[in-house]
Amino acid sequence: MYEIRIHSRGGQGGVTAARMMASAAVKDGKFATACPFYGAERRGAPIVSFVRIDDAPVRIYSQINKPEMIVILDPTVMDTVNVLDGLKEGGSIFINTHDDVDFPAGFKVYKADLTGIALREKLVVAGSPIVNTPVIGALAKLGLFTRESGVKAITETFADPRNTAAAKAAFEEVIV
Amino acid sequence: MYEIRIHSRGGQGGVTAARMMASAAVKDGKFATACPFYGAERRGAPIVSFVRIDDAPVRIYSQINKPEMIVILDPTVMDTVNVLDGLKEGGSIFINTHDDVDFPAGFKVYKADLTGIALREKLVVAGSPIVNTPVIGALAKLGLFTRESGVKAITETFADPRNTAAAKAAFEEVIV
Amino acid sequence: MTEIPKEEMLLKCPSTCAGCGSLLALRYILKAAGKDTVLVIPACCNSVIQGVYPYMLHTVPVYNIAFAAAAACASGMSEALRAKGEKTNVIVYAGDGGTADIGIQALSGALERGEDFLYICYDNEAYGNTGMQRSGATPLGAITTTTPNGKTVNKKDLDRIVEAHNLPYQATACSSYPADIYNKVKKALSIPGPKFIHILAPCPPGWRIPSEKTVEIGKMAVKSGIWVLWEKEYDKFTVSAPSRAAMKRPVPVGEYLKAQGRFRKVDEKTAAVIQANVDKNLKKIALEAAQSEETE
Amino acid sequence: MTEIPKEEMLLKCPSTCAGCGSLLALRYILKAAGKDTVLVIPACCNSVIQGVYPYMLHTVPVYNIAFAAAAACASGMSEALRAKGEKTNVIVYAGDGGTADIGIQALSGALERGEDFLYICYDNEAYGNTGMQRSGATPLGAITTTTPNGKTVNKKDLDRIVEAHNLPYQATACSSYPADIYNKVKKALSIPGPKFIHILAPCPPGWRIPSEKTVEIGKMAVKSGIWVLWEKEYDKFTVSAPSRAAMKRPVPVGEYLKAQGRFRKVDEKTAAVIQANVDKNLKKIALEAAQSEETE
Amino acid sequence: MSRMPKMTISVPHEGGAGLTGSWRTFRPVVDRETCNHCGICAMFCPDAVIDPDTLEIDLVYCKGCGICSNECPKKCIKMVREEH
Amino acid sequence: MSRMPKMTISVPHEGGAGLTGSWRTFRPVVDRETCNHCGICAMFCPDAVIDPDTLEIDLVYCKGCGICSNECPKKCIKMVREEH
Amino acid sequence: MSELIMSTGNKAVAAAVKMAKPLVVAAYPITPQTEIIESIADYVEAGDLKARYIPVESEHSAMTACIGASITGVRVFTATSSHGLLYMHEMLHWAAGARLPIVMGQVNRTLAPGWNIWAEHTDALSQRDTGWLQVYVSTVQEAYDATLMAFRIAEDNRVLLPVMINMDGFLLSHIMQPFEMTEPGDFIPPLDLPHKIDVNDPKGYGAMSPANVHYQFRFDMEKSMRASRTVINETEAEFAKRFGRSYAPVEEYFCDDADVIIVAMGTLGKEAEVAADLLRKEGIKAGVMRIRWLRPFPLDMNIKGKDLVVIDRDCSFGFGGVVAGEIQARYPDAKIASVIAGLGGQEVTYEDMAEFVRSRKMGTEFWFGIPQEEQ
Amino acid sequence: MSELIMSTGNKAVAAAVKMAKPLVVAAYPITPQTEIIESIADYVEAGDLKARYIPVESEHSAMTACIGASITGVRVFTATSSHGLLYMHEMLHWAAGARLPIVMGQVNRTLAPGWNIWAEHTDALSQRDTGWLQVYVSTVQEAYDATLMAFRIAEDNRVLLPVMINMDGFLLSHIMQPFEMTEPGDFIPPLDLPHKIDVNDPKGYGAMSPANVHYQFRFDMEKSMRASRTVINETEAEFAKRFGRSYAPVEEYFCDDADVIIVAMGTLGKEAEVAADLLRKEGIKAGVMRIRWLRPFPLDMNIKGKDLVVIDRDCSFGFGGVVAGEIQARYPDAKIASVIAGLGGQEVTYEDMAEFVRSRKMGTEFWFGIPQEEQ
Ligand SMILES: Cc1ncc(C[n+]2csc(CCOP(=O)(O)OP(=O)(O)O)c2C)c(N)n1
Ligand SMILES: Cc1ncc(C[n+]2csc(CCOP(=O)(O)OP(=O)(O)O)c2C)c(N)n1
Ligand code: SF4
Ligand code: SF4
Ligand code: SF4
Ligand code: SF4
Repeated sequence: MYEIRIHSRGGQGGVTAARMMASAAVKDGKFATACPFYGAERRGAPIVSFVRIDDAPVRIYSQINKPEMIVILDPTVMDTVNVLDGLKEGGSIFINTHDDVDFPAGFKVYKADLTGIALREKLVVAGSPIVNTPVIGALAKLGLFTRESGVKAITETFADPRNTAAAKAAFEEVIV
Repeated sequence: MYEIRIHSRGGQGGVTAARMMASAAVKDGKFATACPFYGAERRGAPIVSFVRIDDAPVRIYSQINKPEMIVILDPTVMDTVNVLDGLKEGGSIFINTHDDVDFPAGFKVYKADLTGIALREKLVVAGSPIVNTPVIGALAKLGLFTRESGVKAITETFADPRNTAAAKAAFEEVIV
Repeated sequence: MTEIPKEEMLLKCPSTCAGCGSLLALRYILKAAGKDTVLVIPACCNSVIQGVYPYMLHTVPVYNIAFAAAAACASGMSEALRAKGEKTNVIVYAGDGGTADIGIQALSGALERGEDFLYICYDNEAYGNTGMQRSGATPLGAITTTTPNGKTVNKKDLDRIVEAHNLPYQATACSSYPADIYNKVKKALSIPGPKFIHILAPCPPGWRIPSEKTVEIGKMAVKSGIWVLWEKEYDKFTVSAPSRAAMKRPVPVGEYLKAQGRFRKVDEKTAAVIQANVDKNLKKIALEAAQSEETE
Repeated sequence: MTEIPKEEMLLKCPSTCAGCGSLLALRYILKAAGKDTVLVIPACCNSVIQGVYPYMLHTVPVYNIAFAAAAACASGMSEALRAKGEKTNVIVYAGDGGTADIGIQALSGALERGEDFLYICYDNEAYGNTGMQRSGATPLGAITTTTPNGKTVNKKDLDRIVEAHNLPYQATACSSYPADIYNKVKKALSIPGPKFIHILAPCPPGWRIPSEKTVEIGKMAVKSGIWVLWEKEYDKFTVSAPSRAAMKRPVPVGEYLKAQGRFRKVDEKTAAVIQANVDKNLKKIALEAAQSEETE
Repeated sequence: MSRMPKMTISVPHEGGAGLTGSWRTFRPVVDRETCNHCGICAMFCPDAVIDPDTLEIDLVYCKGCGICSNECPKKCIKMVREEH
Repeated sequence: MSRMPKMTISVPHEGGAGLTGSWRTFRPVVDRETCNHCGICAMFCPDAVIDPDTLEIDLVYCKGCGICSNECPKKCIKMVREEH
Repeated sequence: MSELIMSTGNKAVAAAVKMAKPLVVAAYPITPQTEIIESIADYVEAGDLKARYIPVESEHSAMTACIGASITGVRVFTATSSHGLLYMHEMLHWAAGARLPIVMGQVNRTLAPGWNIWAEHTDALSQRDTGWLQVYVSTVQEAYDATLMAFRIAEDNRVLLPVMINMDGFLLSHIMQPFEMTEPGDFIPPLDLPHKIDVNDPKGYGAMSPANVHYQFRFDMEKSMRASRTVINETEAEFAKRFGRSYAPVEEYFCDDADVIIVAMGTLGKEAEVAADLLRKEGIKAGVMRIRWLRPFPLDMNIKGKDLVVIDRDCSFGFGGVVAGEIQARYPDAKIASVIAGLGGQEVTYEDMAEFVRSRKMGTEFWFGIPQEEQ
Repeated sequence: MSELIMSTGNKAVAAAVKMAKPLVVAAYPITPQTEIIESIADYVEAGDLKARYIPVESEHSAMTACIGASITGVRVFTATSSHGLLYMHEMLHWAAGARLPIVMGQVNRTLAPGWNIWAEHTDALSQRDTGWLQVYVSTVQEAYDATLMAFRIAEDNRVLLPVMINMDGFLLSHIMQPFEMTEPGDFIPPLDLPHKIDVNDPKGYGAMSPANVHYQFRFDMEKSMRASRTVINETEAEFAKRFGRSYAPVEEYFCDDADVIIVAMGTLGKEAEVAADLLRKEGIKAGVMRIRWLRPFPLDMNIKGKDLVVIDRDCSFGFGGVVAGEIQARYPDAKIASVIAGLGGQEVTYEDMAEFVRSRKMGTEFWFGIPQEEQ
């Protein structure tokens, strides 16, 4: 089983990202679940979501404490949240940033400037750049699911072609 | 244990009569309970109440099906209710009437015109003669409790001296 | 009045107390409603007096429901019937407690949603079925078993509360005016959406009056102006004939109070307050009627 | 306005959404109430935003209570405090759902009994805490998650419902007019018996407006006359200054509607109905104010 | 398969709340001489036990409330104490 | 004997609902030149994070709603996107 | 012994409340409980009880008003029955979760539909998870005594949970029995609520309580329930010492040498003694255990090796009798014949109970009054 | 197999309701259930479900409106959670007593005070006496399937009792899992309510019902509960035949050769399978029984000779875990270690559950997360 924890803020679409990730994996013939951790949080507050991908039906409902991968949709949450908590040795980190970010050794670190991509693709809703579709492209590059399934998962959710375009751009930007 | 069933109509004070009977017995050092059978009855509808008198605490709550005594406060209930139902052989009947009433053989029948007494004593409330205090006098005569205890039970309940006067009249009227 | 059908929709005889105003009213309600009607009845005298299983006295279906729940039950019933394309009248018949106190939430919700039903509150101004405790609709000064010295606050103004919901039809009535009841129920049932009729229903044991006086006392209520008959159809507000007559020269409310045992602890001061309330209300109603006529 | 104390009674920072009108209002309510106050809060945004155990942001005691229960809780609290001879303010702070829908029974009962407390309803016109479902107070045409095409019936007229209970003090307010809130709460708390203040509290996520617009939109509500600021002390009815100004020449309500995403499905016909409702209500209020002045 | 569950379902049945005439303390007695058949008694009888055509009173059910007597404009109904 | 039951009893504590400043996407920046100290921003800040005397904004808690900026009659508060 | 007074169960409860001097009573009428609150209203208006009587508009509000009053640290009381109790359900959970020592007189009555005002225990038993202590009484005297003790037990700082005094509708609420209206003196100490509201030390009550602590609050309730066993024993012992009447969580009647024991609550549990007398005359060694405290559940019933005939005046549909089930759960070795009897006010006499014993089939459930072939 | 859709538990329930085509839905929002009724409101306004959606002003009215609608003979649905469920309590009893086949989606959530929105079963379990059938589901697919089956079971004339589908708050209501949105076809026959209201054959419903008959109506409910065991089995078998997914009242996982069985409901019952896998790797022969239908209570659990570790996500204060208690009551020989865990959304992982098994003390009750010395 592959376990992923996503860090974002209320209103940024982290939950939808989780759903598309799981959906893409299912389209690849895997089993997957996506699961938000709901608190009494308001827009803007840090939240986490979980994705589990496996070859057999996923029967675990409790939270992910030892993820294989961490996805950081909003690097500012790192100010208040220890995003690496429990990340397995040798685990992966994907972060949405254009900066260089320092992480402790022992992890694989990937990055893409999803916000930049969203702005470039004009994927902006109510003044906020949308990062939850580009991240699907980026994660496809990391091999979490196939590119095709990722695209399908996006188009099922969003009709607007800018979403797939942004995902494509992210796919290309990530260096594996 | 001595079990008594009282037949009256809603609003006639049968329940209060039962309470005074039990109270008088208690004053004699006996144990007693009085217990109305409550239905969803309105003023004027036939109702029954129960009194049990014993030398030990009364532990029975179910209805009295085989009474030793029947008290009929309102003879008109006999039109619709079988008042003698379950009365033990040799049991007693007390009826408030000025008429002669025929009962099957095998019972001791006592009577007094409580309504007449009440009217004479001007014991009338809202147009209705009050029969539940005179009946205490009548039943004292039958030896259910002492006269003194009966009077006490009445005065505890009603301040108006017409009540005791009526009871006294009833005591005298009953022929044992 | 000749048009009121002779056929009774109640078999003999519900076990109301002798002289019950709520029963008198119900006779005429059912005559007006006819057979294509379902009655919804929350806990109240009318849930008890309808007969004991396996029998009932009503010749239309009666659905008994919990005390707080009448308007919600009627909502569900009406929506279901309408969804099935049936136009059966859904009529709630509830006491003042079940309407103004424990039932007001369900009522207010149903009115806001605009459910298609007629809610009739018969107001005996106390919890009759449990032996005359105070209700929100108990008037100032009235003795009940929970206000042994007389109620110290005013009667809840159910009509204005309901009126605030802007329903298409609303009326007051009194069991002493059966033809008025009949006409109002007929009118109400001809209008879609929520309708409300508030019927003053004198109650001998509760009001501590002899049973033969219910009709008379109801008329005194109207004649003194402590109870005003009116109806409101959309924005049109009309004072009904008996009250129009009464309002010209209302009899002093003191007479109404004195006729009833429940007001026996009302002192002069309270009586004056009651009279002042009545005067003020009559003024308000006259004004409203005048304004409504103007705008026509 | 200079008299409003600078001291904040809320620590930084309740977790309301950015730009929450209900929080802005609460700031001034607590300033007016002062330290000798207990807040009673039923389920609503304000039950969640107050901080997470073991902490809270309020510097007065806060008693959280079940959704339907605020007014009953305040009744018990007030009676107990008064029985002990304490004059602590008991203030309910409840949403429109907890007031006009599920809480109206308890409220109506408490008002009828004449309990000594202040009930404040902040009205964001939907169930904010559960994510913007329709409430009875949602206005005609507004989109919510349970009225995806816009609400088809009118906003429940909570104020008239409350007014029918004849309380000694009642007022409306809006979070965009903090001084008005402050003054009204002060006034209310100086009067014994039940008091009610109804505060329009714009809500960015619910109204689908940018968070910086809450104050502006609240003012638009007042200026268009869709929300009128007034107060009623016993029989004296006064339109408050901002609304007095606005009523002279109200801005078209269409502007108010257009500024909010929740009204985006309102067609011209519905817009006209809304405008007509506003016009009618303004007329009624003007009349009432005039009449009240007259009788003085 | 339409099995009716056993529950409190009642059917219309005269007398289903008992013979309420037995509650009576006073009985209405109409003076047929004076009666002008206005029908007001029948109109106001809560229990509808006065036949609207014949103005006969059904004593099996009449509770003896006295409203008919009280309301009769000709005062031709007397309430007489029941004697059993 | 006055044993306090374990239950949800909270005490006043700044930051008891988190450091809400972290929610911000835009930050209010006051142009102190233009500002005439009217205090309207402080009056309307729902979160009361503007000091009424100094008009300093407490960025630990300011949620960035933008009301201060919108209401400022001198338009001297700009909302600037947070850069982290 | 002071003089005996004839009183109904209802009036005895009201009299005990008068003695306990609550400062607030909030209640709503419902048959067959109404007499309790009418009596209290009388006391208050006559000045015999210096309390505020809040005539609320519903039972949900009755319990809520009690909660609001109680948290200010004053003693409170309410009374209800049947549908009134059900309508309070949400607030029953609340009162216990808020750790408020509210005392309630609860008259057991059947649930609608159809309407039925007679005795049944399902109303109270279906509240047995709410965190309330529940005692079931069987005589007017016991109703009085239990009400007095309830205040002391609920308010004990080791408990701080509400207490419900249950009494059978009409059978006990309306029966008149002689009882002694004992003056409690200082038997009930003044209430000292550790968490009462204090504007000088402002606290928040009942806000969001995170997943990593909430269960601890629930465990504290369970712990207090456990502690209440001790407090009940102490209180009943102290009561016996002061006033001469002794009670136990389970009242036993000739159980020591019994082969078969009737287990029941309320009036059935009392009348069962007459059945036992009858059976013993027939040579059957019968006894009676009358469960008084159902919450906390009694853990030291002495039933080893005996047949139990458990009479449930209730039913948890799709499971069976609640009391029989709980006894079996806590005494897995118990041999039980479960009888469901007395629902909806069904008449059950001591003779019927004797027959339950004679014809008992251990390990089965029997519905009294239902033909054998339908059982 | 048709395509798999990613969906939350809530949306799966709403989708099943759409398939079942009720004519009336009356419901009220509450976290974490709201998504169900929002989805249904969407269906209705979009014309995808031809039903009336009644946006009632409270849950008491939600259940009552369902009752009013149901008695006209139409299919009805509602959904709620936690305090919403408690506020319905009176009408839950009513719906069952009125024999109305109402179906409800119920999301299990903790009770206040303090407010806590996470999973716990006390809300639903404290309704277990109301006469409702209760099923607890553990996956999104099961939530969908159980909702479809619920209509058929409730409406079966041998049952005519309402059904509550329980699902863990957030854990299942908000998780997204792939599921198959099977078209039910004629799997749910049209509703034929034998006692529906008919103005041409007027009847009275729920009037005064005397003491000598009322208990018979209650026995009929109990009989129907018993009959529902058969109906459930038939329905689940038919469902399996038609759609290939099979369910049982109690789902077993490697129980045949197990020495120790974890018994739980809802998501814990599913995650327990992972614990069993883990334990088996350690050489402990563990299995899982996931109770699905708590009402009617399962009477044929195959637990002879095995240790049971029963996890209760609930507590009946002053008694203990409800599920453990009921199992012990119906299987007196059962050897049970009772664990109270997961209250108030307390996190319980498969590793925790494995540890419950390893460190089990048979015959005791253990509160997870509470220090040993306080237990
Ligand atoms: C929840 C609930 N609380 C209380 C009752 C008891 N109860 C039944 S009828 C009634 C009074 C009804 O009063 P009202 O609505 O005025 O009608 P009336 O009896 O006067 O006709 C009461 C308190 C009940 N059935 N259910
Ligand atoms: C009995 C009950 N039903 C439903 C809920 C869920 N609930 C909590 S807050 C809320 C909405 C509150 O709306 P409102 O009163 O308008 O306040 P707002 O959230 O908008 O501030 C709902 C539905 C609940 N807590 N209790
Ligand atoms: S108590 Fe009053 S309302 Fe009820 S039946 Fe009797 S007279 Fe009618
Ligand atoms: S949802 Fe609206 S009312 Fe609630 S905290 Fe957010 S802005 Fe305020
Ligand atoms: S006495 Fe009353 S019940 Fe009898 S006929 Fe006259 S009005 Fe009718
Ligand atoms: S942006 Fe909003 S929260 Fe921040 S200071 Fe301005 S008004 Fe206050």
